[in-house]
Order: sequence, then structure tokens, then C-alpha cells
Amino acid sequence: GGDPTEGEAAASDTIVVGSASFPEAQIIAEIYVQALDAEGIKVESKTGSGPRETYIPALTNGELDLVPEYSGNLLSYLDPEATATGPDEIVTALADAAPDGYEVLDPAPAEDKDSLNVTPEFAEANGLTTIADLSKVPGFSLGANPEFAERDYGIPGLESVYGLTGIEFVSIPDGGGPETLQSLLSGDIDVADIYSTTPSIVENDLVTLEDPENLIAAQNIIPLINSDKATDEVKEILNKVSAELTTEDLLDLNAQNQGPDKTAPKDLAKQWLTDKGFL
Amino acid sequence: MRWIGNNTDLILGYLASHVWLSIVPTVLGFLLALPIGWWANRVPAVRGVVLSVGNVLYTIPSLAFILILPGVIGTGFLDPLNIVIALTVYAVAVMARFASDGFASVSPAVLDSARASGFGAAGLALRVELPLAGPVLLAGLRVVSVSTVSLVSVGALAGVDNLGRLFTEGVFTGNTAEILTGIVLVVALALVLDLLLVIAGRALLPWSAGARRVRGGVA
Amino acid sequence: MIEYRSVGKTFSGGNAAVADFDLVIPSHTTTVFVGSSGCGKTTLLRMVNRMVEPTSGQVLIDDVDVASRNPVELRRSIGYVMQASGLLPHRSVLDNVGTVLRLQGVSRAETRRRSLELMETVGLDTALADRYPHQLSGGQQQRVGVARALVTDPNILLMDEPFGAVDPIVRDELQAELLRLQRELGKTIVFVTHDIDEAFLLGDQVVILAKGGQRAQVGTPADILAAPANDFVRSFVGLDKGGRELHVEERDGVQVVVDAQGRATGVLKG
Amino acid sequence: MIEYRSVGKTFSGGNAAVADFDLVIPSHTTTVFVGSSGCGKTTLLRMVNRMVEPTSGQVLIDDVDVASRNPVELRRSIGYVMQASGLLPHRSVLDNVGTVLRLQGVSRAETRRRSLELMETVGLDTALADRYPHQLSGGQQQRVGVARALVTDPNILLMDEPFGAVDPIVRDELQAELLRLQRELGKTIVFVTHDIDEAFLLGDQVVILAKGGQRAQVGTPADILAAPANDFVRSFVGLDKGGRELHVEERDGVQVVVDAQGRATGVLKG
Amino acid sequence: MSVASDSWDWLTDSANWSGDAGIPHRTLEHLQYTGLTIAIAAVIAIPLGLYIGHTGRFRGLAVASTGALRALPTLGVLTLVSLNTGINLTATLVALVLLAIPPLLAGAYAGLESVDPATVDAARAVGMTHWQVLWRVEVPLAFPLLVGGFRSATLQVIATATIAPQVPGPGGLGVYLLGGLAVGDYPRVVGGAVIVIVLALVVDLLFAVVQRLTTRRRVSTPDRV
Ligand SMILES: Nc1ncnc2c1ncn2[C@@H]1O[C@H](COP(=O)(O)OP(=O)(O)OP(=O)(O)O)[C@@H](O)[C@H]1O
Ligand SMILES: Nc1ncnc2c1ncn2[C@@H]1O[C@H](COP(=O)(O)OP(=O)(O)OP(=O)(O)O)[C@@H](O)[C@H]1O
Ligand SMILES: [Mg+2]
Ligand SMILES: [Mg+2]
Repeated sequence: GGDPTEGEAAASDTIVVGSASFPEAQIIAEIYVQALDAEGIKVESKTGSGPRETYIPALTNGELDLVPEYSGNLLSYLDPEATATGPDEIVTALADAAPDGYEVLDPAPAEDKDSLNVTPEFAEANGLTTIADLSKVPGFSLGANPEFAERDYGIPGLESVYGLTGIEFVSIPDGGGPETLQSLLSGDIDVADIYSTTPSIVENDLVTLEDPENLIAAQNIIPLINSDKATDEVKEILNKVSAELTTEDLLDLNAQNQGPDKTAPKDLAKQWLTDKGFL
Repeated sequence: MRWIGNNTDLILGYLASHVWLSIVPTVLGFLLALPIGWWANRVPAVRGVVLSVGNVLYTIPSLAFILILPGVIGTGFLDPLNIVIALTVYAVAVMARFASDGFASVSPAVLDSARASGFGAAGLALRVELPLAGPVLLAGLRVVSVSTVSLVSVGALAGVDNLGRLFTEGVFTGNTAEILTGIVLVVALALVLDLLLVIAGRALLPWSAGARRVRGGVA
Repeated sequence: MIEYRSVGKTFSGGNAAVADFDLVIPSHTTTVFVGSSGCGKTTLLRMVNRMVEPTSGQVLIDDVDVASRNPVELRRSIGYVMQASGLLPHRSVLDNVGTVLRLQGVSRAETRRRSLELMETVGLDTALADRYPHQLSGGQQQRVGVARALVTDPNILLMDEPFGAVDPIVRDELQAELLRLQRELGKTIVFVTHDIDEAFLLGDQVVILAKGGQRAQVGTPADILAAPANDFVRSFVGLDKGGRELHVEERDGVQVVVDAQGRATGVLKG
Repeated sequence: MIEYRSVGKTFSGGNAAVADFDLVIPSHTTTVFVGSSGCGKTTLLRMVNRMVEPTSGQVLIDDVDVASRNPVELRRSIGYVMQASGLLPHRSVLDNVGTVLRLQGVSRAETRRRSLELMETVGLDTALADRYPHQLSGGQQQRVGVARALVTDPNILLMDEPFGAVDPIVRDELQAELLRLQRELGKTIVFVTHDIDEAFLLGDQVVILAKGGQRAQVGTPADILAAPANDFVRSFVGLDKGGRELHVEERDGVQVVVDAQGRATGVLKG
Repeated sequence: MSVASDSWDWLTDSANWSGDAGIPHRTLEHLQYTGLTIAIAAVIAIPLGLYIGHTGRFRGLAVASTGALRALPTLGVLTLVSLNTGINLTATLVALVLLAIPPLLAGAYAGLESVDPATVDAARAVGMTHWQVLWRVEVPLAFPLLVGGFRSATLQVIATATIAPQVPGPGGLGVYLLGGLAVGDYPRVVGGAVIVIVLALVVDLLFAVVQRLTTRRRVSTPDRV
């Protein structure tokens, strides 16, 4: 439909930065905001813009100009038929799949993807190391965000790629957060979908099941930007940020965000940029 | 509680937009409901329609309403306007019923007497009916304002800044303090607005304190 | 002079409240319509200020058909006191009294002056001026209603059971007050009541109405008591069953007047 | 016999409604409390069935202090007719009349029989039995109230302005009906009104009350008219300002009785 | 409009009408949550409301606390409680019960208050005990307003129970809204909302019938809570 805000947003030279509504995406978006701002580029922060199904349409109709994305999920959203799973393949494919007038910049080495985790006790009791081993467990329950039930990398993939059956799916819409963890530890669920950069995996010695079939695609952090706003200067700044951003950084940032201090995304971004010499 | 100290700017920002997102639909809903309620009180058929449409509107789940609006009326996906429109619709749905009841509560004897004194149609509506419906209108406005304040938080699920953000974000980080802060502030905001309405009512309707007795006496 | 010329009123439901009613109400006197509930008293009264439009016939004031006059102006020019006062609950006493003056565009100051004057005329303490109606007693409210009706100094005053809702003691006072006022002001008053005693007390001319607004008898109170036109009137004024047939008994040297049921009603003098 | 012994009642707000009140109410007669609004009539009446508890003194029925009796049983044993009927709006007329019988455990059939009987006694068409109170006229509701109070055949009947809310014509009827009933039943009736005419009509003994439940005068109607105890009573019964001073005028050969204000009140006979 | 026709397709797709994730099962779940919520809330609110209405005590407190309860954001309560409970209905029920209490409580005490004090006085005067006054006079006369309280509580719960799947465990019709939202399937969101609305209207109609039946032969009582 015709959007009344379209013309207005495009005409302005401010870059509006959005993000998914979970903390890690917000932290990265804040890093973009502050890095650009430090170089005198006009930016506006609208982080926490709902799920991809909200913020990508918001991006393409001009309400947002820039969002941090996860390469694999972005590709499967933009092109549901895509088959690429390797990191480079995906980035190549994304260049084509990006909506008209939008482009992806350099991916960061940092990666955060869905991962299936079980408690050490459960792993030991059932002899689990890979996802395929789950076939030995009759009728297990799996907790994840609601979309996991329908995405290719989710239940459908587990059934078709790994031939698992009888999965009892429990919807826990906190992105592998505290409720998912609590459910797993209390035994309410057997398997938990937790993003790989979530500190609770390490803190609780959870066993992350390997994914030999590469069902879960690579998920490098990658900026998706409105080409009109992607001046060389902007690209350079964002590419520099991406080059510095590692999986360890994400783990560390998330740990501070979810730890006892509950440090806010804004503050974490500032701290990261300072550490890396951007500020 | 350290979390609150570290994040006062964030919280105050959410609070400020929560205030706006609450007040605008409440005021708009009130103003729109007045003529509708007045008309509904005049024409029984209209009253029936207003009440049933109000019922239907009010049962639309708020989340769905806010999310579907952009697709239906072409607003932006992140536009706070979605919340404003959705909550205004709820406000009108509730307020129109109160407005109709309010105008109905005006004693026919008083209206008759005003007509007999020589009030014209407009004078009657604005200078007699409207002020006399005041107490019921105020009661309705109080209900609408409280429920609007509480409903605004649902907008956080659609990516709009307000105190509801403290719930959605608090869940991801297991931050009980954050969620509690949100709840307390929402309730406090609702109570403060309610208090303001009560004070405004006292100032604008000084006669209403014992007016019920008058009607009781006449009936 | 107010004149009803073969006036009829059939309400939308097909209910013929009044049919073919004729009456002349002389100026500067009090005419009382009396009859039991639903006989059409209010309907007849409200035709004078066009709060009810007759479905047939005409009502004339000083030979001008009211139907030819603008209703809003007509109403502003006629005082109307309603049952249970009909005051505006959201306006102070003073504002209630001054309502019509303000509607007529009289200045605020002048309205205030005239309203206070009228409050005094009807025997209301002006200290009550800033109260709201609900802060007054029933009797005080009725006085405000009378003051409001008189404030524009109208020639005609319509009063619809104005004292029906107050207790008998206050009612006695208000009746006495009205008699005093009328001696002073000499308005053309049309008064409605269902209390025959009140009608006899206040009316120069009493119109006894039967169902459907039929004139059962028109005359002065003494005329009616002395020569009731028919059985309906006789029963209505209480002359049947000996209700008004009095005799005298002597008690402790006092001549006590006693009615047919043995009820003491007064003391004979002179 | 009902006896008040230096009874006082101060309400929680500190309002002394009644102070140091003494009275003996003989059995099988009608005693009327009359006084203006707020003088404590209802308060005194409700002490008899413990709807109000005195703060000092005692109320005795046949020499037994009511305070020693169970209030629920006491109330069931005393008939009480309230102002504006006090019927249960969600029960049919028949059920309203039979309420107390059912509370006392009387069978459904027997209750029905006695209730229908009572409806006839008070002059109510039994066809009305299945109606709800709001489907009755004011006068019919009052009759239901009286029937309900009488259904258990109580010795004592308390009536609090039972005819205050009905129009004067119906009121006359109800008063006549009550006189007839009392002639038949001979109950001990305590009746409250603020209408002195009603008091004189119904009361064997009339108690004129001043503010704060003070006895201004106690006596038969004729006694009071013949020898008012003081100015308050004189003014209350209308003997001041010539209100009850009547004289006779001849009109068309009829002796018309006229009061001091020139109001025709009746026709002299015999 | 394509969302409309797609929603219609979703609603009429027989695949959506069977199994545990099917519309009938989700509707049943939704009704279960609603029924359970109303039952719990009623057990708490009705006796309290009757007590307040009958005695007139604690009225100010009741008015103030229902006001505060009405202001409680359901989403916040839901998330707060769910952080401290496992995968079960607890958080949903707590949040919804808190939502349902104010209208039930108000319906009960306002209902009793709407009973003419003269009627209550009359009932006492004919010799009814406190319990008889309450059960034979006050409650029957307050019935329309009591039912009115249930009516608005139930409608609010039906509409609001859609956020139940926001926490782990519960299903109900909210699954269509949240699930649809998660994968950008707007026709499913609209379809789910339509079912909720229809459900609410049907329930509302039932209440209207009950209210009509219980009020019919009585004096008309005011029907506002
Ligand atoms: N607006 C109306 N629509 C239909 N019928 C009406 C209307 N107003 C009055 N009536 C009917 O006309 C008849 C006369 O009514 P009116 O009010 O004049 O009686 P009334 O003598 O003033 O009675 P009351 O003493 O009870 O005031 C009644 O039968 C009444 O029901
Ligand atoms: N429950 C109460 N609490 C406080 N004051 C009361 C109460 N009931 C009555 N009063 C006061 O006691 C006084 C006497 O009241 P009561 O009802 O006995 O008067 P009454 O003579 O019956 O008047 P009315 O003719 O108006 O019925 C009044 O001043 C009244 O305001
Ligand atoms: Mg009338
Ligand atoms: Mg009394």
C-alpha cells in the first residue's frame, strides 16, 4: 500500500536504525547508531522494532534505513526457496535476494544461530551428541520461539532432514531466554532452542547438539541498509564495525545484559565501541 | 533497584511516550463519543447499533488490532499512530455507551422545564444536556483513561516505545526489577490521571456532589 | 385574556387527551383546573405556551392565535412553574431565577439585580443565591420556581401542581404566599391541581374537569359548593357521602364543627 | 398495651432524635403520632419492633421489655406498614402478602389460602395475586402492604405514613377502609402521619410531637381542638390565623361554611 | 483486499479445522482458560462483593483497589509471574484472574447497592434474618447487575486470553495471533482475531439472554456497573 511516511523518510538524510526486539539485536543496532553518530552522521535509533515480519516491511517502506541482520535467517526470509547454508554462499545469495534499493554490507565474523541444547544429565542418559541422536529419545519435548514450529530449520527440518518424529513442541516466546532455560533445567522440556551466543549455555554446562547436516544455516551478523543512505562513508564505518565484531564479543555483551547488572544495550554498545577504539 | 538508577533516562523516555499514547486516544475517544452518544440517546435504533458495534469493537484482541491496522489503512508498521487509532477505537466503543447513558440520565423534567423557559435546540444541548450528563461522562472518562493506560503497553509488542517495553525486554533478560518497574509505573500513571480527572470533575461540576438527591427527590 | 376555542388534542398513540374544549380565562384573575390524574389538565395548560400543540381548535392570547407565534419567544414571555420545580440542577439559585433574562440577552449585572429582587418578592433569603437547587428544601425550591417564572414580569403565569411535592405545612405557607403575591401583582394565573381544597382556596374561577378534558363545571368555589352541576361534581367536591356536610357539637363550651364521619374540622365563630 | 418509659435515641452522628419520651398506648385503639418532618415519629414507631434500638429507657409490650426479645421473632409478630409500601419488587403480590407466614414455616398451601383471604379483607381483587408490585397502582400497593402486615393476625399494627404517597382521592378511600377494618379487627394500631387532618380522622388518641420527639399534647381530636395545650399546638392544628375558625354564609339558600380566608369548606346541616 | 480474502481462505481451509492445532481444539482451550479464570475470580470476588454490598463496609477500599486492578497491565503481570513459574497455566491464570476481578467485584457490590434501601429495610422489618435478606432479597434483586459483572468480565477475558501464549505453556486462540505474527502470516492473525470476536459475541449473546430472562418480570433496574 501507499505509505504516507514514505516520501518524508526517504527525503531526510537521517539514517533510522531499527532492530529485532531481542537484546542482542538491540545491542548491535546501538553499536551501529553510536558508531555512525561518532563520525557525525545523523542517526535515529528505533531499535526493538518487533519481529522480522514487522521490521523488514518497515524497512522497505521507508520507516527504517538500517537493521542488523542474521545472514541465514534473512536469506530464508527473503527467499524461502534458498538452499545455501554455508556462510559465504549465504552472503553471495543475499546480494541477489536483497529487496530493490537495499543491500547488505560485509558480514561480521560474529555468529549467533539457533542451537539445540540439552542438560548434561539428559545428554549422558540418552547418549546424545548430535541432533541425529535425538532419534533415540522417543517423544521428547522441545521449547523454542513460536516460529520454530514452522521454519525450515525448525520442526519441519528436524523431521525431514534428521527423520525425527513425535516431537512435542512448546512455544516459549523469549528467544531462548530465561524462561526457556528455566524450563529446560526444571525438566519441563527436554531440548531447548537457545541462540548460540547466550551465556546461559556456558554457565549451565549445557550440551549443544551438533548439526552435521547443516540444517541450521550460518547466521553471521550483517547490516541490511537502504542503498540511498549507504554512502561510502557509512559503508566504511559499518564494515569496520563488522570486522571487529566476534562471537566472543556477543557472548560477553549478552552476559552483561542478562547478568546481575542487566546493563542496558545503549551502555553495552558504548562500552564495546570504546574498547575497540571507535570512540 | 540499581537497574532503575542506571536506566532512568530509558524509563523516563518510555514513561513520556506512554503518557502521550494514553492521553491522545482518551481525549480523542471522548470527543468523538460525545456526538455519537447524544445521537444514540435521541434515536433508539442508533443506540442499539452503537451499543452492538461498540461490543464488537471492544472484543477485537488489542494485539491483533494494532498489528493488522497497517495492512488495512496503510499506516507505517512502526507508526505509533497504529496504537493511537486502535486505542481511540476502544475508547469510543466504551465512551459512546457512557455518553448515551449520560444524556439519558438527564431528567426529562429538567429538559422539559428548560424548553419551557425558552431554550432553543442548540442551547438545550450545550448548556443543559451536556453539563447535566457531566457526572456520567466523567465516570466513563475515568474508566476509559485507566484502561487505555493499561492497554498502551500491548503496543510494545508492535515495536512502539512505551512502558510496555519494560515487560518485553525484561522477559528476554530475566529482569524482574525491570518488569516490576513497568507495572508500578503503569499503575501509578493510571492513578495519577484518574486523580486529575476527579479534581477536574470537582472544579467543572461543582453542583454534582449532591445532585443525585435532587433526582431522587423528583422521581 | 386566554381563550380555548374547541380545542382538541390526540396524542400520537391515538389517545384523545382533550376533545372540543372551550373556555375563556379572564385577565388578572386566577383560574384553577382541577380534576383527577390523567384528565388532561397538564395538556390544556401546556397548550398556552405551545409545549403541546393542539390537534384541533385554537388557543388565543388577547385574540392572537398562539400557533402564529414563535414558540421560543412565546415561552420566554410566559411564566411557567412546573411540578417539582424543574430547576436546572447545575445552576445556582440566582442563575436559575435569571435564566430567561439571560436568554433574552439582558446584561449579567441587570439580571443579577432583578433576580435578587425577585428572590425577595417570593420570600427567599438572598443568602441562598449561590446555593444549588439540591441544597434547598422542597419549599424553597418551589419558591425559586415561582421567582424564575416571574422574573420577566410576564402577564401570564402557568402553574402545574406547583405545590404537589411539598409537605402539607409548607404547602399551606406557599399557598398563602401565592395569594399575597397575586393581590400585589394581579397576573393572569392558570393553576393546575388535583386537590379540590387547593382549587377552592386559590381559584377565582374553578374549572372541574372530567376524563378527556371535559368541563364538568366552571364557576366560583361558592357557586360550585352551593349548586354542584351534577353527581360527578358533587362526588368530586366531597358533597356525597356527607363529606362536606358539617354539623356543630359543643365541647368544653366551644362550638366544634364536625363532619359526617365524626371528624372535628374546626371551631365555629360568630 | 405498649409503653414508652423515658425513652431516648441519639443517632451515631450525635443527633438526639428523641429524648426522655413517655407514653402509654392502650390496646385495641388507634394512636396517631403527628408532627412535622424530622420530629422523630418514625424513630419512635420503629422502637416497637426493634428496627431502632433506644439509647436510653425502655419500650414495653404488655409489660415485657422488647429489648429482651429476639428481634427477628418480635418483628414477625408485629404488623408493620411502611411509607411507600416497602413491598419486595421481585415477588408477586401473593408472595408479598405471605412473606412472614413462609418465614414462620407455614405450608405453601396454607400461606396461599390465608394470603388470598387477607387480600379480600383489605379490598384487593384476588385477580391481582400474580402481579408484581410495579404492576399495581399506588393505592393497590398500599393495600398489599396492609394485607402483608395483617396476614399473621398480629395484635399490634405499626403504620408509618402509609398513605403519604397516594393521591388525595385514593387516600380518602384507604382511610375509610382502615376505619372499617379497625372496627372489625380491633387491633392496637400505632399510626404515623404529618397530616393533622388524617390524625384527627383516624386517631382515638392523638400525640402531637414537637422537634426532638417532645410531646406537645396528647388527647382525643376533639379535646385538642377544644383546648389546645399551647401556641405550638394551636398553630399546628391550624387554630391560629383563623385557619380553623369557621363561619357560615348563605348562598342560594344553602348554608355554606367558610373559613377565615374566605375559603368555602362545606355545607352546614342540621 | 488480499488480507481479507487470504484470511477467509485461512478460515475456510479444512486443514485448520482438525487436530491439536486446529481451530476447534484451540477454541476449546480458549474457553477452558476463560471458564477457569472466571470461576477462580468469582470465588474471590463474589463473596467479597456481596459482603461489601450487604454491609457497606470497606466500600472505599473496594473502589480504590478495583481502580488499581483495572490499571494493572495484563502483559506485565503475565511476564512477571511467568518468570517465576514453570510451563503451566499459572501465569496466565494469575494475569487473567486479576483482570476479571474488578468487573465481578463491582457487579456484586454495585448490584447490592442498587437494591432500594427501603426494600432491604422492609425485608428486615418483616422479620428476615441477615442471610434471608441477602439470599431472598438482595441477591435476586441484584441479579441483573451481578450477571452484568460476569458478562463484562467474561468478554474481557476472552479478548485478553489471546496474550496467554506470550508465556510458555498455554495455547488457546492467541496461538494464531502470536504464531502468525512470528512468521508474518497476517491472514492467520486476522483469522484468529475473527474467531475470538465471534466467540466473544456468541458468549455475549448468551449472557444477554440470561439477563433478559432474569429481568423480564421484575421492576426495571438500572443496568450499569
Ligand atoms: N406525550 C404524551 N403522549 C401520549 N399520551 C399523553 C402524553 N401526555 C399525556 N398523555 C395522556 O393524555 C392524558 C392527559 O394527560 P395529562 O398529563 O394532561 O393529565 P393530567 O390531568 O395533567 O394528569 P396528572 O394529574 O396525573 O398530571 C393522559 O391519559 C395521558 O396519559
Ligand atoms: N439512621 C439515622 N441516623 C442518623 N440520624 C437519623 C437516623 N434516622 C433518623 N435520624 C434523624 O432523627 C430525626 C428524627 O427522624 P425520624 O425519621 O424519626 O423523623 P420523622 O418524624 O419520622 O420524619 P418524617 O416525617 O420526615 O418521616 C431526624 O433529625 C433524622 O434526621
Ligand atoms: Mg399533569
Ligand atoms: Mg418518618
